[in-house]
Amino acid sequence: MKLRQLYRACCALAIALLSAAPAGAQDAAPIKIGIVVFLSGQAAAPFGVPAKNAAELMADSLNKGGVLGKPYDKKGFGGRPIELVFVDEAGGTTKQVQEYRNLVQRQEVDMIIGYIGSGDCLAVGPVAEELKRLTVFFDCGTPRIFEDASYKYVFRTGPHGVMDNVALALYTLKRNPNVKTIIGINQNYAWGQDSWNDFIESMKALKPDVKILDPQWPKLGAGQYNAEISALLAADADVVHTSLWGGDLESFILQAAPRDLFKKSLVVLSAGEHVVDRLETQVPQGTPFGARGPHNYYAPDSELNRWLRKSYQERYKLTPIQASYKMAQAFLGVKSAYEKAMDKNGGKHPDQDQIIAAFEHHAWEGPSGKVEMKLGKGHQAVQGTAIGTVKHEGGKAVAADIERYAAEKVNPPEGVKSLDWIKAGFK
Amino acid sequence: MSKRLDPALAVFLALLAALIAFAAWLPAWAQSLLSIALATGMVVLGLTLLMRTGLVSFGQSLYLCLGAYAAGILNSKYGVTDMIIAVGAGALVAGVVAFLLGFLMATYRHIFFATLSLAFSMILYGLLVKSADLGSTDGFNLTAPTIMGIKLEGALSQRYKLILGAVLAAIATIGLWRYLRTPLGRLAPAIRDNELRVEYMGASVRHAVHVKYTIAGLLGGIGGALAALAVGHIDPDSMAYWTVSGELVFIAVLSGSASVIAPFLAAAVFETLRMLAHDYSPNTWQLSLGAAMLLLILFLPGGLASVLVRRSREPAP
Amino acid sequence: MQQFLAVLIDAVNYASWLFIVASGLTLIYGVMRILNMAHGSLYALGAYTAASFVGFWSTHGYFPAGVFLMLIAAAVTVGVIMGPLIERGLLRLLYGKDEIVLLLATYALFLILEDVIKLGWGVDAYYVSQPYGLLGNVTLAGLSYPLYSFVVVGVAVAIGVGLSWVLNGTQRGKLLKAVIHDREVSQTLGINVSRYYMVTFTVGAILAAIGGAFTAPQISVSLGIGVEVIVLAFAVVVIGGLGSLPGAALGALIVGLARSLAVHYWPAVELFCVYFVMALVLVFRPQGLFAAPELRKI
Amino acid sequence: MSTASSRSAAAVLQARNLRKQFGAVTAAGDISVGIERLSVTGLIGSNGAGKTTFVNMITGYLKPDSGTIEFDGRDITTLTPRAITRLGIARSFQIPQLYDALSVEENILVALGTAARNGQLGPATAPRGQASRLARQQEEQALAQILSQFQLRDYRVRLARVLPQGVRKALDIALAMVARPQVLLLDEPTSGVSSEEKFAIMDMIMTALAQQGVTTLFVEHDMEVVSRYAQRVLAFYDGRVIADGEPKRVLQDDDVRRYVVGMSHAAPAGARSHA
Repeated sequence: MKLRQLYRACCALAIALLSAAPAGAQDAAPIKIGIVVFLSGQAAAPFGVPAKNAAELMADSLNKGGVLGKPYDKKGFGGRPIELVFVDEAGGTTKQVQEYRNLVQRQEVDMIIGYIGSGDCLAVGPVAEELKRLTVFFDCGTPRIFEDASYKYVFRTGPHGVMDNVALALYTLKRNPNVKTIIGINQNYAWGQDSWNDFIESMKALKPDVKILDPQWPKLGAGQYNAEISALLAADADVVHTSLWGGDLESFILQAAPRDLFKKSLVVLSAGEHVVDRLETQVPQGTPFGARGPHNYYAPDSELNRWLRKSYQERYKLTPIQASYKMAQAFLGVKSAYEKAMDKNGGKHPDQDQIIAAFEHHAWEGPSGKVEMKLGKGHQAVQGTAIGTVKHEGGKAVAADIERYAAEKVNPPEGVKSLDWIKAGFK
Repeated sequence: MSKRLDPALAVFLALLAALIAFAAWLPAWAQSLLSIALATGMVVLGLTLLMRTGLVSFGQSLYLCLGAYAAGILNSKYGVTDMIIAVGAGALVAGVVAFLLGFLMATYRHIFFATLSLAFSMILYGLLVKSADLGSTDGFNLTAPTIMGIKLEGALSQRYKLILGAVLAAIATIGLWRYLRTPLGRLAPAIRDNELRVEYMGASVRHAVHVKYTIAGLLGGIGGALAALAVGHIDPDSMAYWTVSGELVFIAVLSGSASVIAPFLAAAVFETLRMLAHDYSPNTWQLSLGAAMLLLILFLPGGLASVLVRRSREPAP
Repeated sequence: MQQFLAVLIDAVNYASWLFIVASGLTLIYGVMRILNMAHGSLYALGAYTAASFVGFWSTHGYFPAGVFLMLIAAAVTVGVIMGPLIERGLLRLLYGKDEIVLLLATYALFLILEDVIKLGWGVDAYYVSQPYGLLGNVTLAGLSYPLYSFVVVGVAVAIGVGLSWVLNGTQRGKLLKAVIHDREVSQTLGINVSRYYMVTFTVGAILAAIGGAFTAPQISVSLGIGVEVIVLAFAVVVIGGLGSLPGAALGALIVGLARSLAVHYWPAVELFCVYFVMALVLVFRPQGLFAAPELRKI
Repeated sequence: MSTASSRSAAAVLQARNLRKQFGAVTAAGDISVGIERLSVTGLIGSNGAGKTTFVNMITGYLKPDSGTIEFDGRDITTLTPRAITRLGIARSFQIPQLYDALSVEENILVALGTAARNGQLGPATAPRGQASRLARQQEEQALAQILSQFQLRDYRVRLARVLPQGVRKALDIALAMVARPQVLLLDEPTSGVSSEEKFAIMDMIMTALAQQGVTTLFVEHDMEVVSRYAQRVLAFYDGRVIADGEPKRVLQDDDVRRYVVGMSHAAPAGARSHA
C-alpha cells in the first residue's frame, strides 16, 4: 500500500520535473533573465527586495520602450522584450550552485543578473564558466572574484567593496585629522572582517601613528549590542568604524544613540546609506556614511536618476536605495552592451559571445553616473564614490559635506591586488 | 544472517550501476543534483547508523565540514587535485577526529549527545569564520579536479563526480550492510533498545557506540569531500552551521534507519523537494518545504526505510 | 574595577533577556518533552505583533506609558492564538512519537512561520523605539545605560518568581508536577493531562512572545530575528539542565557572563564562547547543572 | 545464623562482609556467603529484605560500600557488569530486559554474536576464509538449540515487545544462558507468571541449566517453588542472611517463619501478590 503511494508520488514528481523545462528561446523571442537576490532572511529587506523591485521596474519600463531617454529608449534589449525569473539567494552556496544550474539548464535563462553575498559570487563564478552562460554580479563586494581568478562569462557591474572603506578612511581623516585611536564593530563574517581590514590598512597607510584598538565582533544577526556598546564606550576611541548593515545596523544605532556613543566617538558607517534612508533622524546628526558607490544621496542630478527616483517612488512608495541603483545600473550595462554588439553585428541580434565582447571594457551611464569596466580584464566595473555626513533637515535625514572621490583614487589599478595596493600607500 | 543480498539493496546497486553506465545521457542539472544527493546521502548514512543505535547527532555537519575542508585545502592550497585522494583525505581527517571525540561522545545519550555534538560543530564553525586564509564565511573555490592523472573539464568533470559518488555509495551501502550483520553491528538496535542488557551480555556499549560514531564520522567525511567536489566551493555557512546539521537530521528521519539505501533516496527526494520549492514559490519556499516536511512526518513516520523494509520483515514460516 | 562592574551589568542585562526566552523553552520541555524549535518563530511573532500594537498605540496618541501594556498585550495575544493552534493542530497528532520527530515537526513549523511572518508583515523592518526612549538613561560605572534594559531585568525576575510560585505554591502547579513526573499515572488519577499540555504550551508560547515583544523596542524588527534565539535559548536550557527553571536562570547567567567577559576582554571569541561554555558544562556535568542522573529499576 | 557453609573451600562464588546502605535503609548488612559449584540456591525474603541488592552487587550493578566478592578465587568486587559477565556470571531480571524492537530470534542472535566475540562459545579454530561459514553454521545450531530449550520456537519471528509475560521471562533467561555462564543468577524467574505456569517454566529452566552444568541462584517468593527446586536456601531479612541451609530446615526455622514466610499460610496466592 505504502509502496504504491511512494510510486505515485515519484511519478508525480517526475512529471512535474519534466514539464518544468520550457522550450528553448528563439531569436526574436523574449530574453529570459534569471534574477537571484535575497527574498528571505535578514538580507531581504535592505538589499534583496529593493533590488528585486528595481529589476521589475527596469524590465517593465524597458519593455514598454521609450520610457527612458536616449540611449536607453529602445524596447527591451535591442527590441527583444525581457522576461524575469526570480530565485531566492538565501540558503547557502551549495543550494545556490544547484539553483544556478537549474536556472541555466532547466529554466534555460539567457543570462543571470544577481548575487548579493560574496560567497555566492565566488561559488557561482566557476559554474558560470562551466555552463558558459553570461552572468552579471550586481552587488557582491569581495575583490577576490577577479583578483583571484579570471572569467570569460562573468561580469560585475558594481565596483568591489574596497573603495567603500578607502574612501571612508580618507573622509574620516578629513573630518578629524588628529584621530589617534580607532576601534570597530563589525559582524563576524567575511564582509565584516574585510571591511575592517580595508579600513584600518587604509588608515595605517594614511596616518601611520594611529592606534588600532581591539575591535568588537558580534555575530551576524545578533540584534543585541548592549555589551558591545559598553565596551565601545569604555574604550573611548576617537573613531568607531562599522560595516554593519540592515537590521543589525538599525538595532545598533537604536541602542547606541541613546547611550551617547555617537557623541563620545565619531561613528563612521561604511554602508549606512540604506539605513539612513529608513531610520532618518534616528541616525544622529554628524555621522559620516557611505553608500557603496555614488548612489541615492550621492547620485548626480541627472535625468536618469530623477526618472528612477520618481518611478520607483510611485510604484513602491519608497526611495530606491543602493541595491536598487545597482540593479538598475546592471540592467542598463547589459542593455547597452547588447545594443552595442547588435550595432556591430549589422543590426542583427548578437549571440552571447558578441555580447561578451561588447561588454568587456564597456562604459555606460547609470542613474549614479558613469560606470567603466576597467578591472578584471574588462569584467570588473569601477566607479567613483562619495561620502557625506548625516544632517537633520525638516524631520528628514540628508547628506551634507559630501566629498567625491574619483574612481582611480579609490580603486587599485588593473593587475594589483587591493590589499597590496592599500599597504603600498595606494600605489 | 543469510549471505544473500537484501533485494532492495540489490535493486539499489543495479540503479547505481545504471547511473554509472548512463551518466553521460543525464541532463547536467540532474547529474549535479544526484551528485549532491549522493554526497548528502553518505553523511546521512552515518547519521542513520547512529539513529539505529538510538543516538541523534545535531552536529554531524562537523564531519561533513571537516571532510569538505580537508579535500578543499588539499585541492586548492596544495594542488593535490585527484578526486580519490580528496575523498581519502576527507575520510581520514573526519575519521580521526570522530575517533578522538568518540572517547567522549560514547558516554553521552539522548539530547545530551545531540547537544554536545551541536556544540562541537559550532566551535568548528567559529574557528572557520575566524580563518581569514580560508576565506572566512566566503570560503574558497576548488580547482578543477583530476582522477588518476586525467584532467577533467566541464561536463566530463561533472560526470566523473557523479560516477565517483555512485561507486562510493555502492561500496558504503554494501560495507555497512555487511557490518550490520556482524556481531558488533547487530548491537546497534540492541543498544538503542536496552543498554543494560547489552552490558549484561558482556558487550561494551561504550566501545560499540565509539565504533559506530567513528564510522559515522568517516562517512560524514567522505560525504563532505564529495560535496566539496560536486559544488566546487566550500564555506562554513553551508557546511558547518547548525541549520546544515538540522537538515541532515531531517533527511535522516525522512530516510528512517532500517535500511542502508534509504538515506540516498531520502537525500534525492529532499534535494528535489527543495528544488521544486525554489522553482515554484521563490518567495515562500520555506513555507512549501516546511509543509512538505510536516506531511512526510505525519504520513510516513518510519521514513522511506519503512516502505522498503516492511516486506522483508514478514515472517518466513 | 569599573570595567568589571560594566561586565556584570551587561551580563545581567543579557542574561535577563536569555532567561525570558529560555524559560518558555524549558517549561515546554519539562512538561511535554518537546524541544520546541518554533520557539524562535513565536519570539519573532511577539516582536512583530508588539511593533504593530505599539505603532497603533502611538499613532493614536494615547498616554505614552501605555506602550508597555501594549508589549504585554501583544505577547499574550500571540501566545493565546498560536499556543492552542500549534498544540491542538499539530503536536497532539504526534504525541508518543520519538522526541526527535517532534523536534523536527517544530522545525518544519519554524520554516513555515518564517514565511507566514513575511506574508503578514512584509519584508521591511519595523521600528518601535518609543518604550526605549521613554525612560531615558542612567549612568553606572561611568557608562551610560538605558533604563529600559532594567525593565527587561524586572520582567525576567517577575517571570522567574511567578513561574516558581505557580509550580511550587499552587494546587494546579503541584498537579502539573505530577503530570511531569508520570503522565499515565496522572491520567489514571483523573488529571486532565491533555488540558495541562495545552495550557503549558500556551504559557510557553506567551513567554517566547514576551521575549520578542520586550526586545522589539531595542531592535529593528525584521526577518530572521528568530533564528539566533533558538540556538541561544537551547544552549541556556541545556547548560542549566533540561526542564529545570532554576537551571535556566543559572544557565542564562552563565552564558550572559561568558558573553559579557568575551565582549569586554576578548571580543574575537564572542562567536563561539556560548558553545564553548556549553561543551565545557556538558563535559563535566553531562546532564546539565540542575538535573540528576537516575538509576533504573531492574 | 549458620556459618558452616559460608566459608566453603569449594565455593565458586564467595561474598565476604558485604555492606550496602541506601540512606537510612540497610540493603546489605555484613553478608558473607559461599556458593558451591553446580549447586542450586534459592534466595527468599520479603520485599526490601536485600535479595535483589545481593544479586545486583554480585553482578556489578551496585558496588558494595565495603566487603569483597570473589569468583573462582578472583576478586570481582569492583568490576563492571560487563567484565563480570565475561568472566562467566550471567543474570536474568525481575523485569525482563529484552530488545523490545527486535524479534525473539534477533534477540538471541545479538547475544550469540556477542558471546562469540568474547570467545565464550569456544575458540574459533578454522582459518579466516572458512571461519565465517563455520561460525554461521555454529550460530544456526546454537540458535536452534536455545529456541528449543526455552520453548521459544513458536515465537521466533515475533517482536519481543508483544510477547506474553511467561515467554518474556523465558527469553530473558535464554539471553543470559547464551554465553554459557558458570554461574547464573535469576531474579524472580516466575514473577508475573500465573501459578499454574510456574512449575512448567521452572522445569524448563532447570532442565536447560542441568544440561549445561551451571551454578544457579534464584530469587523466589513462592515457597513451593523454592522447596521443589533449591538444594539450599538463603533467607534474607533486613539486609542480613538469617537462615542458610537445606530448604526443609530453613523453611521450618522460627525466624524465617516469622519474618519471611509469615505469609506462607496464604501461599501460593500470597506469593502471586508479589508479582
